[in-house]
Amino acid sequence: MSYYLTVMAMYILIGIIAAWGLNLQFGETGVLNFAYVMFIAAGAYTTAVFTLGHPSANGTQQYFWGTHLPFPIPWIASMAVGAVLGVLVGLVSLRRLRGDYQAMVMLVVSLIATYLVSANTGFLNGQTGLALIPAPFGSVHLSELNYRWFFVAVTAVVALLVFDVMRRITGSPLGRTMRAVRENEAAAVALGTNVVKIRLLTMAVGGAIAALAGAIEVQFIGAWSPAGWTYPETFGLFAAVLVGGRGNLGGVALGAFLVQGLFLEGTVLLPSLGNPDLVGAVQWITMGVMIMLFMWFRPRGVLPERRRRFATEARSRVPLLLVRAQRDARG
Amino acid sequence: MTMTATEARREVVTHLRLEGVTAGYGGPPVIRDVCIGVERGRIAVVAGPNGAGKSTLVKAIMGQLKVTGGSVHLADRNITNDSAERIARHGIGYVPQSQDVFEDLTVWENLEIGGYLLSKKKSHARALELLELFPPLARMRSRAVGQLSGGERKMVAVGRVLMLEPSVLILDEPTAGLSVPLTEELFEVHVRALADAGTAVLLVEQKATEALRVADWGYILVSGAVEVSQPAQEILGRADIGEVFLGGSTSVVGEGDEEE
Amino acid sequence: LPGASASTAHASGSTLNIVSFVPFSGPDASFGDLALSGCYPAVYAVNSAGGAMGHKLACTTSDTRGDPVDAVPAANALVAHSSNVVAVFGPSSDEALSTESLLEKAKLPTFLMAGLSQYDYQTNPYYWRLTPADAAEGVAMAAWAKGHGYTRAAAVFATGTTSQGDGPASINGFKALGGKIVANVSLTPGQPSYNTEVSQVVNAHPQVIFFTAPADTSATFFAELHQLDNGVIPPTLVTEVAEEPGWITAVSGAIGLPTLEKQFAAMEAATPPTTIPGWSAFHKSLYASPTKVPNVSQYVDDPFTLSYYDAGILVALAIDQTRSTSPAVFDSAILGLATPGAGKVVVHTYAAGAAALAKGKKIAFIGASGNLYINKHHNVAGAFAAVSEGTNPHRIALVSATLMAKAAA
Amino acid sequence: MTPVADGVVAEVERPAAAAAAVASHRTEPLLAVEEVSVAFGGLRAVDRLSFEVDPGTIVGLIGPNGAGKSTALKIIGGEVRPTSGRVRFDGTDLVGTAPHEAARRGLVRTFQLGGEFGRLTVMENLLVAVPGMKGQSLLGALAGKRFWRASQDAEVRRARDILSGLQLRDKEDAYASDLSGGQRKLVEIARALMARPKMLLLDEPMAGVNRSLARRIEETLSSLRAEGIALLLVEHELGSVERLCERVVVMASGSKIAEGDMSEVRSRDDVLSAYLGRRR
Amino acid sequence: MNQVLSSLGFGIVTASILLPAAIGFTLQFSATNVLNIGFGSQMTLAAFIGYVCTSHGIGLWYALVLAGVFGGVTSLLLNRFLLTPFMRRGTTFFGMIVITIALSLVLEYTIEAIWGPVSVFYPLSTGGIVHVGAMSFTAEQLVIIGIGVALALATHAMLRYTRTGKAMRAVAGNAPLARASGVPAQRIVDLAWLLSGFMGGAAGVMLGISLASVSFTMGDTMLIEIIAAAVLGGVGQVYGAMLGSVVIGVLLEESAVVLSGAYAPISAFVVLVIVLLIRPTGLFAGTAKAKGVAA
Ligand SMILES: Nc1ncnc2c1ncn2[C@@H]1O[C@H](COP(=O)(O)OP(=O)(O)OP(=O)(O)O)[C@@H](O)[C@H]1O
Ligand SMILES: Nc1ncnc2c1ncn2[C@@H]1O[C@H](COP(=O)(O)OP(=O)(O)OP(=O)(O)O)[C@@H](O)[C@H]1O
Ligand SMILES: [Mg+2]
Ligand SMILES: [Mg+2]
Repeated sequence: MSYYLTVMAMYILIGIIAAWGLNLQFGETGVLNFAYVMFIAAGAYTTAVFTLGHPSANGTQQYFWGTHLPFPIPWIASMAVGAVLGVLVGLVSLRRLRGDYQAMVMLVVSLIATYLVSANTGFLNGQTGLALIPAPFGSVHLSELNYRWFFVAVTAVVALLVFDVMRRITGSPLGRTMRAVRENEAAAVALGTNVVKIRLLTMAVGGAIAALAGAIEVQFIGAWSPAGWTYPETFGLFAAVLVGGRGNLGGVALGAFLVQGLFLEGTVLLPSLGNPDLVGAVQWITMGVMIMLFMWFRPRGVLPERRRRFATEARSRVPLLLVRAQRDARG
Repeated sequence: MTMTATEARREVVTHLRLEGVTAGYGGPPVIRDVCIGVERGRIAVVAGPNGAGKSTLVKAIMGQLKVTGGSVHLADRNITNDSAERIARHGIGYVPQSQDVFEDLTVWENLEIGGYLLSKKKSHARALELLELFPPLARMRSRAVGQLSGGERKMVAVGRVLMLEPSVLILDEPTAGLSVPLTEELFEVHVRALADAGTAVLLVEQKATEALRVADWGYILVSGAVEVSQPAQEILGRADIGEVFLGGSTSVVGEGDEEE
Repeated sequence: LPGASASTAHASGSTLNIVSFVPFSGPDASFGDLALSGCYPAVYAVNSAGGAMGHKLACTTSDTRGDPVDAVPAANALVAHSSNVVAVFGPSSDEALSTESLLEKAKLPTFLMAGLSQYDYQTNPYYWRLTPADAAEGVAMAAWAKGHGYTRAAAVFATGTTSQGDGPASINGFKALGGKIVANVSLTPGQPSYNTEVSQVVNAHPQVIFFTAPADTSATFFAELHQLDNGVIPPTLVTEVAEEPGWITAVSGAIGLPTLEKQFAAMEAATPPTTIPGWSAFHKSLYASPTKVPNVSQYVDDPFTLSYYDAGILVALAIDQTRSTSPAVFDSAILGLATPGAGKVVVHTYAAGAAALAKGKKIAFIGASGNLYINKHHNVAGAFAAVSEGTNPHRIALVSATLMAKAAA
Repeated sequence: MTPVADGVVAEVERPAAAAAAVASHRTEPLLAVEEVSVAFGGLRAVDRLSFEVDPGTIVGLIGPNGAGKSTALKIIGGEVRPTSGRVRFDGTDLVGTAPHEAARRGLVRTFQLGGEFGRLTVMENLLVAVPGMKGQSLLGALAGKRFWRASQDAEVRRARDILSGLQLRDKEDAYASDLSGGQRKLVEIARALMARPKMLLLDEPMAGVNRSLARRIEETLSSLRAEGIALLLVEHELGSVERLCERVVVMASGSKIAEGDMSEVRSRDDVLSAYLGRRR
Repeated sequence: MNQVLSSLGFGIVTASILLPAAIGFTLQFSATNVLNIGFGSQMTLAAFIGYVCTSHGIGLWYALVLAGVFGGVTSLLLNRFLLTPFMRRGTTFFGMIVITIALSLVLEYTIEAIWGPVSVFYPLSTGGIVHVGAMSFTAEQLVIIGIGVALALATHAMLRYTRTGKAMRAVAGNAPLARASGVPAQRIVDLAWLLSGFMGGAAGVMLGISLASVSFTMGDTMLIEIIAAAVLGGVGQVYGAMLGSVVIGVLLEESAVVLSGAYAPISAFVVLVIVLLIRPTGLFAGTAKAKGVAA
């Protein structure tokens, strides 16, 4: 059971990290990145080739290039790739297109990426995907289970760091400008906001965070294939952001917990109903119905975006825990 | 027209009548206990500071907001909280303050939607009539309204509502953005003519002086309540009100003497 | 009853589960039915004979959804709840590699559905593969074509995990045997049409086609081949995909049953005729079992179904023989139970096997698939048959072992 | 046009512009609109329009509906790219620069319709307008509250003053989308004031605003002028225009038909007939 | 060259299927502002209903009509009992997308629960191939082309000769104002869903015929192509969707000729992206503003 708990914890943490990245793009800046899962995949593949070693060392698997570097270099490389990819995709799709077109073009871009990877076996081992990806922290000597909990703990720390970065961005004047871009692009421009730059910035930061989520995930699972990042997976994350509460970090985390954790993984625990053959189908149906119910009772999310009030007297209200987390992060 | 006589008649024949209407947006009510009315063939003006609740009031009449207290009557029919569509079918035409046009549709199509309740043939004929009434619109009949200038949009909005020849016409700041001559023309030609033809007109205006000049009755709404309810001419004469609500002098420079 | 005194972690009479760990949703959702259609009759056969060592067996499922991201937590859940599990049916090629390290930890007899070549020489004592590898099948195709004197072949494979095994094997095998691949075409499933691919094949004038693709893709492809080649379809060899439910219906819907019967042959693990006693017993259980997969009749001659039925019975017999429900103990008995030998009583049903064991006899179980010939890598030999539908329902083994060896060289 | 090319153009043109300035005994104008045209489809919305605005002055831009006033403001503000002509502001040519560049240089435009950030509060609407505030860059944001808090607090106080003046203080925490029509126009003005511009382009700031408040806005605009800020005011309320503007430019059908002070312009026949354009 | 022409035939068939699907998708979107990600699943469901009909001995083309009607009615009911209530609660544009995603999950897996994960098939005739130059068509393909064109023409007639099309755009653009003008908004929205369901249902069966198989993920796979066609033409532009369908349909087939088959879908979509970069609002750019994207 404990094994399973570690998996649940990991998936939820990874889901939360990914959802925060998406929230920055979609919740704050209003960029409809329907290719989001592509960035997760980019991070996963990057970490994979940065840990698998030279392709010749993995006889049956084909990939274009590979090396083996220690933690945390692969994760950092993934983030860099995610950020660069974000800027590239942003340059193509965000500069001239209007919101709903951006969304659909992104959807198509995501599909193109899946096709490209699947069709080129020599690139990233095609449809089969990459497997036997080494886990990080090779030097840590722990029992199997403790190692897994250690991995969970590291991921939790990373999640806290991401939270801190997100909180700083969304709570700052920059975050306000992002929301202004979301609300009224023309007005933001008239006030001197470089909208293109703000969007690209969001694409880069969000892309890096998505890639980080992918990097962590791939090392935890040890495998990655195109079946794991088809475009509907993006919808799952959008559902998490909207069910939890777009523009509210806590809400988004809760949404990721609900959608990624409870609805998606929790239904794995559903008792076998009459015909076990139906379990798979019933899980998905349950998830659909749950999303609808949540949206019905909380149309703006379980924890909607907060109205930002400005205290007459300035006072810091950062909880102690986070202050410590920040200090740790810096130290 | 003496005040008492008018009020006495109002009880009986007032075409559109609000009795103690209270409404808002979910929080505390924005308008409270509002009683106003307008007869056929008359023009009533509602003025007041920004945020007083004028638009809220007309939205409540039009079934776009829930009326939580009081009632709205059209002739002898209670139309409180009727659906917007039914209210339109009862013959109330409405130009909202914002989002007053269909931006994706052309000028002509806006008129056609305005005449949705008419037969196709009648609608066509009426649209042609309106294009004659507003010559600038005729030149842009096949342009999308989203591309028009602020004033041109307003013309379309007013043109659209006139398609049906409604028995009650509610205009929420129809002159915002209109040039001075057009404002005058709207008040003195179109609105007056409609009233003379038997329409009851409820006019919400910031250009209160100009509006009151053509109106029969005036209401001044402050913080969601009717503060003043008097014949238009009397309000124009009141120095105190002029100062506070109508923007000081009642003779604003440069308006009347442009005409010739 | 046998095993009443055995020391085991399981309370006497508690239910033992066989988990089908394969996709039940997603594009490969049909794998789930393959595993279950073997599990249900096996469990029924065991339970109606009193259960394995008195324990009832049951079939449970764990949905991998066909991708690693979902399979890993499912594998973890399986490991976590493994106390009542005695065998795993699966994983498939979709998730085998990514869940390998986890499943190894479970130390449960695991009956692979994956045809991946990675498992051809595997040494994990708990891993078993009772259906031949993909590559073997590819080789068999080449050998069959060669045996029929064909020299020009077109290889048409859908992109996907299995075709990464079958495709190269058939192509290399055919070349090794002196044949020529005149067209090598891959199909991306889910396209509205494949007319370019079809044209390539038509223009290359092959004598024979090596083919694998899911049912719906195949239907589209052959409908268009039929159309563009003026109703002519060259002799076509299909992998075991043809045995998956609906494949035959799909293609016969597209080109007509007569053409299908005349021109197509499906490769499959060579199984003896359905008249063998093991198969009859399976067949009876399949229909007698109160739980069934939908459209169960599609599975009566599916090699996966048959091998999973056999696996279920073998596990139960191993429990009986070792008088232990602990996999660490009974797993090692499976190989012996599946291999006939001197002094062993050959049985074809669970009931007969249990009774013989109770009498203290040594037994060998020959079930629905006939003799499996499991080798030391827990793989089966992989003699193949090319099977045709229609008028000739009996199976004709056409691939000789010598030819196969030559092609594999 | 790239910034580099811009520089080159500016270098070449400067002597001529300087000469012109000397000739007219004036300092160089802050804004110079030179022969600007734009067409939408076949319609020439702005046709070879030229005028200048000096620092610390208020110029009115008037004309009948559809004359091209808003379009002219959009061209100057960078939202619409003219098909020909130049817009020089504070010594540089704005045409061809990125659309936000004008505002960066201190030329801020208000909207005739729909300029609010709906689901931002009124206060946030105002704060967005503050140029170059600390914490608006990624690094600044990551540096944390301590880095930008003080400067924001100062701006919040300034915003509150502005809101009080416009009778919007109690709406500070309301979403802009929940305001009345007139209140939205007030937010528009308040935002422009927050931007500390060198020059403001105001598109009918008084439309829909209560008269007594409009008079207060007039006073505010005069005091801006006193601070040296230039204003270009599009307004149909001719009373306000007359009280505020040194000079008015009259447009009709996309081109300038008159320029001068209000009383001068008002007496001209062509202006009158243009205004009665409905009878054209 | 021959290959190009022969592929054109298949392109026309694909386009004829995309035609009603993209029209239905766009029509509904332009009238309701709901980006219906569940459209593909609704198509699939109707295709399965078509299968149920044929397996009960109903002729293929009657089955197509029945499936269309079924699609229309379910779409209408879904609107009445699911989507409209959500809209009334003030669910945002994106909220509605999520609802349709959830709906798509429910529909797709209900199909799987009922019919299993396997494909089903319509009875098709296997004879008779008609040659038109280098192109060849089966009888079914010819009928499909006919139906596609007929549905497009019918849509054209509806938009051209009734006020419904305008009313739909009016309701989508500004529903309160449309109501205040006396437009029966609810009925217009219902009609849009009904028509889109019908078109989607018919297209689902047509797709099943053309693919010679019906699987439970079929419609979802097609959805991207439908969206591509709709986007290419200009979102919400029915005539644009018609043009987009033809372009995407032909492109999918022809790019397979020029490049390898594996890259066919990619190249079609790359062309879409390029077209949009040149014409950012699609081929039939309307004046439509971004639809509630920030809302
Ligand atoms: N959607 C809304 N939600 C909440 N409050 C609102 C909403 N719309 C308006 N209000 C508030 O209700 C009050 C009355 O608004 P209303 O629009 O009726 O004013 P008004 O008299 O029409 O003003 P104006 O002359 O500026 O148009 C204002 O304080 C406004 O902020
Ligand atoms: N994006 C556009 N596309 C097409 N035509 C446009 C566009 N914007 C403006 N126009 C047209 O250009 C002309 C000038 O418009 P503009 O908005 O500049 O007028 P204006 O002088 O501001 O009028 P108003 O006083 O009514 O606001 C109008 O006829 C208008 O219809
Ligand atoms: Mg108002
Ligand atoms: Mg204007």
